[in-house]
Amino acid sequence: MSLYSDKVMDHFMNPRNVGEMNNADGIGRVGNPVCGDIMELFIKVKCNTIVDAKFRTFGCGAAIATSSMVTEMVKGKTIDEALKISNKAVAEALDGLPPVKMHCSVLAEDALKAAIEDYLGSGVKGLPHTKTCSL
Amino acid sequence: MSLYSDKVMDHFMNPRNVGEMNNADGIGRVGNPVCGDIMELFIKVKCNTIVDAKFRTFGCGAAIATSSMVTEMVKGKTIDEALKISNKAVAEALDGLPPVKMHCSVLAEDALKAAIEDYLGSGVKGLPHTKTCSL
Amino acid sequence: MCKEVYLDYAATTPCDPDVVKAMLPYFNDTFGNPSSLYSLGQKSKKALEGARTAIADTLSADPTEIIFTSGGSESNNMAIKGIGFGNKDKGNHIITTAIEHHSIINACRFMEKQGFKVDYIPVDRYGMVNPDDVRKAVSDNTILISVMHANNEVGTIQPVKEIAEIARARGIYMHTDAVQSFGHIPVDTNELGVNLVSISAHKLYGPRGVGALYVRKGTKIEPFIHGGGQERRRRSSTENLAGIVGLKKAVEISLKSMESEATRLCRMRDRLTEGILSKIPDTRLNGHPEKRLPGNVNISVECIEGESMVLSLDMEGVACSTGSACSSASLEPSHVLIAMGLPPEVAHGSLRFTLGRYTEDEDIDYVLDVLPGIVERLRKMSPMYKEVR
Amino acid sequence: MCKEVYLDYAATTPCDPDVVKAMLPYFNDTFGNPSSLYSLGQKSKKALEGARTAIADTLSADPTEIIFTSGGSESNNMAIKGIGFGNKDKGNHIITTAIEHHSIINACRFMEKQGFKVDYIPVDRYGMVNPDDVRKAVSDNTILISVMHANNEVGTIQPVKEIAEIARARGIYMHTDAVQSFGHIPVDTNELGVNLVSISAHKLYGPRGVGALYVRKGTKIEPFIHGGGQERRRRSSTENLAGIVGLKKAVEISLKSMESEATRLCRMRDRLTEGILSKIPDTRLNGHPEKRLPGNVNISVECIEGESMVLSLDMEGVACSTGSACSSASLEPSHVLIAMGLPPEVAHGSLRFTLGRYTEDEDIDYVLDVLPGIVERLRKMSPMYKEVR
Ligand SMILES: Cc1ncc(COP(=O)(O)O)c(C=O)c1O
Ligand SMILES: Cc1ncc(COP(=O)(O)O)c(C=O)c1O
Repeated sequence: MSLYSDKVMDHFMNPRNVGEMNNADGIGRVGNPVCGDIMELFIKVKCNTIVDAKFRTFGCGAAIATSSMVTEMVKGKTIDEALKISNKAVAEALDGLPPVKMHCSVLAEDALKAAIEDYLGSGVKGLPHTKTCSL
Repeated sequence: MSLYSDKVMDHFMNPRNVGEMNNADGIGRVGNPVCGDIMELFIKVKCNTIVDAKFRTFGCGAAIATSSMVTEMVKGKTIDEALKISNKAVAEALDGLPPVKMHCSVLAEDALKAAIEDYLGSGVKGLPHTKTCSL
Repeated sequence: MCKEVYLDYAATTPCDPDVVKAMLPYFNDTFGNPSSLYSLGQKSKKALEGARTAIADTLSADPTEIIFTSGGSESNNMAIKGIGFGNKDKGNHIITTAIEHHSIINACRFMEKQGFKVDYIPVDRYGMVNPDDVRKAVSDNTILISVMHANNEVGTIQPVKEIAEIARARGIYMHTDAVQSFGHIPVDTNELGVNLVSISAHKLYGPRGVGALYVRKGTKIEPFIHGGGQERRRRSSTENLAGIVGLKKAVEISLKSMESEATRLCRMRDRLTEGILSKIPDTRLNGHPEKRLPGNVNISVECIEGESMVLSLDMEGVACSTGSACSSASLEPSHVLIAMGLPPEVAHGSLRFTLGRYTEDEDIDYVLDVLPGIVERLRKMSPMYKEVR
Repeated sequence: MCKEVYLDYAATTPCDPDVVKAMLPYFNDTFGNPSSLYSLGQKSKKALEGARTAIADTLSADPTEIIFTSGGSESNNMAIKGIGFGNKDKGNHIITTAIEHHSIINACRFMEKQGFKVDYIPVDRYGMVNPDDVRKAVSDNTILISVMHANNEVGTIQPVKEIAEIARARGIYMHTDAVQSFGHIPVDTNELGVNLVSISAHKLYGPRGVGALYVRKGTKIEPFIHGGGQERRRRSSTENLAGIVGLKKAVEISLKSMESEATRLCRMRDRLTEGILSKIPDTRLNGHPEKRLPGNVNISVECIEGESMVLSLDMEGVACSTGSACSSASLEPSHVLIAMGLPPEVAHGSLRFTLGRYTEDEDIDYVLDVLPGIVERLRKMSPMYKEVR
């Protein structure tokens, strides 16, 4: 019997894509330690496609699982497709979250958006990025 | 297990001296049907001594038991002795009463006093009585 | 004592053995706190929510509308005080009846001391509330109407549905105390059209100390027990899971055979009533002749007092009560019988037999056998009886 | 899961098997309503009063001073609201502390809405209230001071006796929430000099849904649950006799071995604390190093969040909590840790292990074995940890 779905527990206990990314194309950092959640999302972009993603999270089980899930979901997606990933989609991919934990999925969506914004250059601490792609 | 002592239950189930007395020397009637208690006490007096007593009671177990007990207690007592019977004495003779039922013993004392007053002529519905005794 | 005949099911019922069995695992096996994050706690939480859903279903309610409490009295206090304190910006007028259980009446008296106005609607000689009297009492300040579903003393079933319509039309919250009816006759929140319903486990073969308050979605209510925020922040305290599971089991058992059991009880009830009225002179039935609970027989025996009958019956092994169980240790005659217009001395002479799951025909025979002698004995002692005859 | 280590005894305890055994006869054998006049009811009444006397004795109280309730939350609500509403002619000021259980704090917040003024006295870094702060807060309007005996989150034992002296000197009622201390360390109403004490059965191996409020003779208190007048008119509702007998048995068992058990727990508690602090860097003990409950270990682990530790420990079979059990499903960091001055992010990383009757040395070893790996794993994921190191 668990607070969370098996999928959440799997992503919490065996999170995918944990860690820093040295030469990330976009970094999103959202949340606030005061509220008990910080999420850092790193993306590597090639030809408008997210080819790799990593995360580091300070937070509850749901925060860690949604971080892990969102990094899995974005890989291989174009920026446009990635921007369409909603918090609901993340939660659904995890077979749902308890109502009080839905804000964690919002955080994951926000982290992804922040990383993409950073990549697109509108972020403040972004590195210079290629916005058009010539294969 | 009972609400009352064995003695109360005995006097309730096997009350002594129940009934009317045809030629009573004193009758005391106290209580009020609205409150759930009416006690009627009859005494027969000879030479200043209560030679017989009877009662009729509408009331709870304690009311019936104290009525029964007080009729037993007065028999053979002089008027002066009978006037000294307190409600506490009646309750004690019954091995005690629950606190909420102490008013029943007060009622018994009152009924006795009323019967004696009636006998002594200060009662309103009293018959003519002999107040001095010549053996 | 050879024979034991329990006829005070309205005071409390024995736990069904299956209820006890259902509760046992929750004392020291599945004992985790349902608010805890770990598996043991979540296992408890699942049992808790399962019970909530099962009970909600029987009331045509949503699980989120069920708040578990410590019993009927708490549920009633929560309804009156929770609606009162929670809606005092809207008004300060509460309507209830003269025949409610003391947990309603005394909660209302308390609210009067806090500045609320309360009307206690009278009843007719059968203990029935007239919806028109409620309609007339309603004002723009009225925030709550509370009318019990079935009376605990005389068993009269009230026109709750009609009164709820009056409430709904005026946007007033409607509460009903269904402690005596739930599990015995149908209680459907939609059919009745009420916002709040009180129930108590120990009136339907569940454990004492457990109950529930149904609170319709959208009803604004202040919590009664404030604290850690259990029960969706509406009733705090570590959940009495064993008790709640017991309530669920009790409800399941009762509902399964409710109709046939009601038929069985009505038959024995009527036989007891008719037997007493025909065998013992100067007796009368209190409460409504038809609109009454299946198991309730309330009789007035003139010229003798109730306690002395109860004690005498107890000596013969029969357990019953005089007036409400709660007030039987008090000295006041039943407020319900007085509200019905009985003279106090007759109210003092009332006997309540309430039949239940373990009542058999032979128990009725037995009472009809021993009661006449008891009445005769006590009447012989009574200074009032001769006067009457 | 191979190993099961329950270390959340402050959230709730399993019922002692002897407690369950003691309760069983009261479900469907001695099931009469104690208010009933007949023998079955009087038999229940005798058991009820026997339990009351036994519990009163352990508190150096008179049986008439014990009111049975549905648990700690109700007892606390009754203390705050009952004294408040019952004494508002004398004043409208209540003093409590910033670290009380939510059932005190939220009852006080409710009273603020009813026109009362409440001061929440701060604590020092060990979670300790300074009696001088209470003294300064007292005014002519103060009617009640409520300070918990031992804190449920960090275990700090408060100077209740000193504060009660301040209250007594000013004729102010003094309440203490002894839910976490009763049965574990001495609680004597005369020694503490208090007017009201809350206790709860399920914190000492008794059933959930049962508790008591001690109310010293002469204390003016408005009932909280109004109704039929049980508990000498101070707490209405059909008595939960099985539960009350369970509480009595639980108290008996706990009191018998209280001293030796406290010694045993203190030893294991200190071993667990020292083990964690020495094995895991960047951890600290919360609460008072000495004046704390025998079974309480509260640790902050920097840079990781509590729930993720609790879940990870659960996967290893260890049940513990982060902050108060009651608020662990909420999102706010513990109000107790914040009141002690912990930064919110550190408060979020707190772990509470509470040891009890079935805790063994090997359980401590096991936690010391699995916790370091869990912390390491989570810290590796944390964006904060590198920053700190
Ligand atoms: C109609 C009614 N309401 C409320 C109650 C109170 O229920 P409880 O004893 O569970 O508090 C009772 C019974 O005592 C009752 O008969
Ligand atoms: C200090 C304290 N007070 C009160 C309570 C509330 O007790 P209960 O859960 O029995 O209502 C608790 C536990 O939850 C507690 O730890």
